[in-house]
Amino acid sequence: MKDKSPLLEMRNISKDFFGNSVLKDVSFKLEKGEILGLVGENGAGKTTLMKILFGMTVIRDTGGYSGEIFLEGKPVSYKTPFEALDDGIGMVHQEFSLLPGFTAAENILLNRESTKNNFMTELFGDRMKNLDRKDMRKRALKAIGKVGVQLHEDMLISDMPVGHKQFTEIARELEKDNIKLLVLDEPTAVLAESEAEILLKSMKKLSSEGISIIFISHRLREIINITDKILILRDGRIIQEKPTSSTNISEIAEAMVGRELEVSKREDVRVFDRTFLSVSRLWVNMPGETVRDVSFDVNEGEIFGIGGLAGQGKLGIPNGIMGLFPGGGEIILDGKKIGLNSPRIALDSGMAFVSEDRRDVGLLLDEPLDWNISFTAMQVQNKFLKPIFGNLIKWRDEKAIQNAAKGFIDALEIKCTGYSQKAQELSGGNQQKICLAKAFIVEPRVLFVSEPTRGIDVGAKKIVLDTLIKNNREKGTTIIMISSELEELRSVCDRIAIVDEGKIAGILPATRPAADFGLLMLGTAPVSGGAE
Amino acid sequence: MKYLDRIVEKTGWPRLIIGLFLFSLFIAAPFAQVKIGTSLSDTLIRFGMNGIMVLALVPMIHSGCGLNFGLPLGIIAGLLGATITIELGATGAASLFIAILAATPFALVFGWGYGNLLNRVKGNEMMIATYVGFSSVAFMCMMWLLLPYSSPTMVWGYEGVGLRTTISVEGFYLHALSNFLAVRIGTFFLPTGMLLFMGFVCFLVWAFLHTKTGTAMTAVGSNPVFARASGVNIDRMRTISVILSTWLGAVGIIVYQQSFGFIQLYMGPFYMAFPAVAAILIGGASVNKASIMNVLIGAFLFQGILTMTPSVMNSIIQMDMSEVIRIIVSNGMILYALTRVKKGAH
Amino acid sequence: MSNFAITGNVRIRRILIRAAFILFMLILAVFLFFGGKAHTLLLDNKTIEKEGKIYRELNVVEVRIGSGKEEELLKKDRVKIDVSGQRQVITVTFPGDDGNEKIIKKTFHLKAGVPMYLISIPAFIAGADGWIEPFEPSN
Amino acid sequence: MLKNDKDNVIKFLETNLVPILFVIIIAFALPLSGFSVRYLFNEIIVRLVRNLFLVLALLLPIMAGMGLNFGMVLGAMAGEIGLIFITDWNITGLHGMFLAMILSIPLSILLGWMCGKILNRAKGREMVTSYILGFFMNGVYQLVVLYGMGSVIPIASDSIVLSRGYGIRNAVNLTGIRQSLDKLLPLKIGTTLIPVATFALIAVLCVFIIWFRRTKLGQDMRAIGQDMAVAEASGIDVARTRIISIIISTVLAGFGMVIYLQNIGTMNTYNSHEQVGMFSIAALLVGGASVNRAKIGNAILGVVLFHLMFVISPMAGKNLIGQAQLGEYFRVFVSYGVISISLVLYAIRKQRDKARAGIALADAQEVRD
Repeated sequence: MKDKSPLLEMRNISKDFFGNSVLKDVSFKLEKGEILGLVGENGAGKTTLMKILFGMTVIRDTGGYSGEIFLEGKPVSYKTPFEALDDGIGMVHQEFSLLPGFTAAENILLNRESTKNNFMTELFGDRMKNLDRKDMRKRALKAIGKVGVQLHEDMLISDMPVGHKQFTEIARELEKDNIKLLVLDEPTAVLAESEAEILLKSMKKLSSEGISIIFISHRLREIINITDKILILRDGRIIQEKPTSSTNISEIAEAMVGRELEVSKREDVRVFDRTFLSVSRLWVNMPGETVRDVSFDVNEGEIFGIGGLAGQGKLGIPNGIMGLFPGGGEIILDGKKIGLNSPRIALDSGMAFVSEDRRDVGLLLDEPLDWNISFTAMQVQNKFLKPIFGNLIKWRDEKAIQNAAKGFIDALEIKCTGYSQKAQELSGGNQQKICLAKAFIVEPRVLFVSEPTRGIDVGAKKIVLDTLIKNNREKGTTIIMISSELEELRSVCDRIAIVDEGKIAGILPATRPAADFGLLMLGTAPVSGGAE
Repeated sequence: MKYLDRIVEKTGWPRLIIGLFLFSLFIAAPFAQVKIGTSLSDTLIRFGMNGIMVLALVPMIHSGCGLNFGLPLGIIAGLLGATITIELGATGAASLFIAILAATPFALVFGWGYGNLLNRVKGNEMMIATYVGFSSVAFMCMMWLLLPYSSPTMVWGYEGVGLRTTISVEGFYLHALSNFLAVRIGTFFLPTGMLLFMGFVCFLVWAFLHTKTGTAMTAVGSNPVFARASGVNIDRMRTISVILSTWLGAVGIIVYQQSFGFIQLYMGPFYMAFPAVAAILIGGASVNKASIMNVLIGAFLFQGILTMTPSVMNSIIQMDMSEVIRIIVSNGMILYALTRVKKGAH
Repeated sequence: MSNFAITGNVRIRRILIRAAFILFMLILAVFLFFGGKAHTLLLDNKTIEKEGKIYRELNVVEVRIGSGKEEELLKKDRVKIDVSGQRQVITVTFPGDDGNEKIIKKTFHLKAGVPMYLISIPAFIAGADGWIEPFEPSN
Repeated sequence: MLKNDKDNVIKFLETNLVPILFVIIIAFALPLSGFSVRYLFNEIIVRLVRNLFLVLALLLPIMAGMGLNFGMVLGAMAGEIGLIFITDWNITGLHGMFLAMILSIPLSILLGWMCGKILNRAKGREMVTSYILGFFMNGVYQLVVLYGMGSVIPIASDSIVLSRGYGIRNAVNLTGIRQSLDKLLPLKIGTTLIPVATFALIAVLCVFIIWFRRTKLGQDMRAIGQDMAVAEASGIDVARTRIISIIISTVLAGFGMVIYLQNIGTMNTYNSHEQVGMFSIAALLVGGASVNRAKIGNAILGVVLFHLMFVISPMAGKNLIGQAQLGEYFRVFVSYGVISISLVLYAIRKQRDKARAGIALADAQEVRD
């Protein structure tokens, strides 16, 4: 082993998904025993970078990457994650990958169990070996010892508190005796403060034993406390690479979210006088986007933005209000209390929702466009129906549906072969326009738009945003827009609320500098002089 | 070649093979001294007999409940309607409609309960439907023995209690539909009335699918999350579809009986769901998508094979393999549908 | 996975062991086939003529095949016995010329392809060659 | 802790609902049937000998999360084909029985492999798929046995071939091997004959199952049964392991079928396997097993309870209403009903577990309010 070469070096890594560039020329080095903090907004390229390192199949399926990776000076390029694991690179994902009915020891040694030979192995192969429970226990205890926590090796995962599950995952990686590099993706997100402390301590211990760590987190305080070096990614580029000792939280925050060019800085600050929608103490059980305690007011005619990092709960807010996920709290629209947990009630009260999940929630992929556009209006408002026999039978009015669809296809420049094309055959941008049409056709008083530009090309993006603004200005629709893209929010919205850990971290006018929002997102520093 | 590939992909190999097989049977028929006229009218008669039971699968597929292996439940409702009609002493062609009318309340109640059950077991509908069908048939076996029927045409002669296994509908509604406007040319017989009635019921279902409720039902099957987000009560739609399906099953068996001539009780309805399911799949339906066209094509193809194979095969190779072919074709088709990887599903 | 890498030596050993196992199963099957093959033996106590010689029937004779039941055959008796396996032992007990009981015990082999054999007891006692012959039921 | 106790009782009732129901039915019907204890004991022994091996063959796929293996009828068919051959060749006794088992092995492996392949294409719908597969293969079986045997596949024996010259008769007499295993080591207790050898073979299977759970392969199956995605991510070849579990189950079902039929002594060529599939699954469920959890104890208890019901219900029906027919229908109804109830309970439980996380969150929120 050459001591001179760093443990890991990634050189000029670039990656694009079908022409959409997500990583551009990323290079960095990681020394033995070093802890690297990897920070960046969602979509900055952190995940893609790690996927490339691990040789996830999705990378190869989408055309591979360019650039080189060196592990201890040797060039490597993994075809599957298992090859990376064989080389001593381990990763702990944000979602637990544990078997609830197995003990900690069984999980730690999953598919690496200690075995003993018996006569059947000669006949039916190695998988007929007996498990060596004693040795497994020993090895598990050793791995748990490395993490430096109290963890009972015979405890079932299903009986464990969430922190212990996290430790089990880490112990599983450490059990591999050749482990050199550990990637931890948001490991503290699910931990209580005391548990996070323990984890950070054990990370220090590991690094002192010569194991390098890549630590992905949005908790900047933790990053500052523990890392040796911080790498900030934004839009697929390295924005800043500095030793931790020479930077600070606000610098990082600015680097993460700031743009050199303020794309379209809003000049006009609109003033509103009437509270239209009032949300208080909302909680929503949306897996991965849990909302814990959210209160905010939206004015009539306003475009209200909700931002925040992924998994913090911003998506849970519209989904909860619209009744798609169970929740509780109080919603008052135009002075009237609106019941939760029923999409019908929400729709009847004049609210509409363009979901972030186009394929599952937003569209009938197997059905034609005119159905997609008209369905909600037909079911909720009895539009596009012809009564037969008095009002006994409500017959679908195909003509009206088709005409309405044609109107929207023209107005929103939807590229398709006609209203009878199936929704799944359209591109992402055009699908999004169908979703908007579906919402506009019910003429909502309040429109929730969730991640309206996710996964669509630049041209479609502009049309979508312009359409929203136009609708707001001309029809006076109150719009609540939820987006991961801060710049997008700042260019469209009047005020922006930032959600962190299921709560509103703060609400600021869109004209405030980007760094202020960045700090709110990271949940670290309170904004000084926050004026509302 | 590319064009051919597309056709194959669109129709699917099994369907293509079955279609070609039937086609070759019709080609081979004259050489095997099988009269085309008789074969064709047999096919049409069986098509009309079974068509509505195939149609009964459509609502549940539309609402995403999958293939209704629980069809025997609807058939039982029909059997109750039929036996009650005879018990009441209604005779003649009108008794057919009385039977349908009498079956309706049972179909509604059974369908409602069955629908509610299926709503509680989303994702496992098909397996549970199969066994609900089986258990209800077995349960009714006991009931046919116990229920206080007394009409001498139906009750076992020597004991005076319990219904016979097969009951003739002669004098009641035998051929009530089939003979209506029937056309006879030599050996060819066209059961016009039955086909018209089947067309009428198909029209009703088609019309229903064009109403607000029908549209909502289709959306529930296509994407339940979407439908829910659009304010549709998914469970209610599913229940309605199950009720409709059960009712159509009841009507289907009564129409079947008027042509077949007998009411088959006890284990009679046991395996009746499978041919219907196979037929609709052969017609081009999938586990979550079906149209009236699928019903018509499928019922014709499947019944065509059932009528043609024994006669043609018998005279060509002197082996009656029709039963085996029926089993392999129908279950092979269901198997094929179940193992098709659904695109865009998660 | 790496911990299951099989080295060349082990691989060859396993192939051999598996081949041996399959061979063993085949041999076992063959053994079971021949060992379990059922034959019908007809024990016949009638006067017959073979190659010009006449073998007279006995008044009474006891015959036992293997460890089966002892069959007592009177004059002109024919008894049907089902046996399995190719190797069989026949034990015949009969009154000798001197009045004493005589026992003759003999091992014989049956062919797998022949379902039925006719055993002529008089010929057997006389030690004639053709005492056992394949038998074709005439119906 | 009072609430906890109550919860436990409810949980116990819930997981054991089916066996409890059965005990109640039997307790009700037993005196009505008027059978003597000795007779019933005798019957139970016979039923255990006949069915237990078959029921145990279902355990492995359940462990691997593939649900109730309705595809076990494939193994039963393989066993039957083995028996047809040994009957034709006139191989008798234990020799014949074991030869039939050996003959069934390659066939079972082939069918099991095919079944596993198909089930891997229908993940999440394994049960209904394997069920239909059973029907489908029944057609193929008929094609082979009813048309192929005697015409393409040489069958010499007139006693098992239909008079038309090809095809196997509806009933095949297995006198040659009848109870050859059961009578190998007979043990008489009172008037009851206990077939020690058969029980020994069943015990060997039980030991094998217990031992198998402790092997690497068994551990992998358990892992897959809990979470396929996690198992896959840890490098376990999920598809292959699932196929292996089905193959083992099919081979065991083949053996079980041979044991079952050597006890009965005649083979119902075209119906035996279908019945065996349903009765085995029903018996296992009656023993308190569910779609995702089954133990050896469930199998034993299930066979006892299910067949006890089976034996007594016609008689009870006759004595109660004067119609034996009613009792016969009753037991058919119960067989299907049990499977229905178990499937429904399992589906409901699964959905409730899913909802539980949400309830916990709601609780946490409401308390704070």
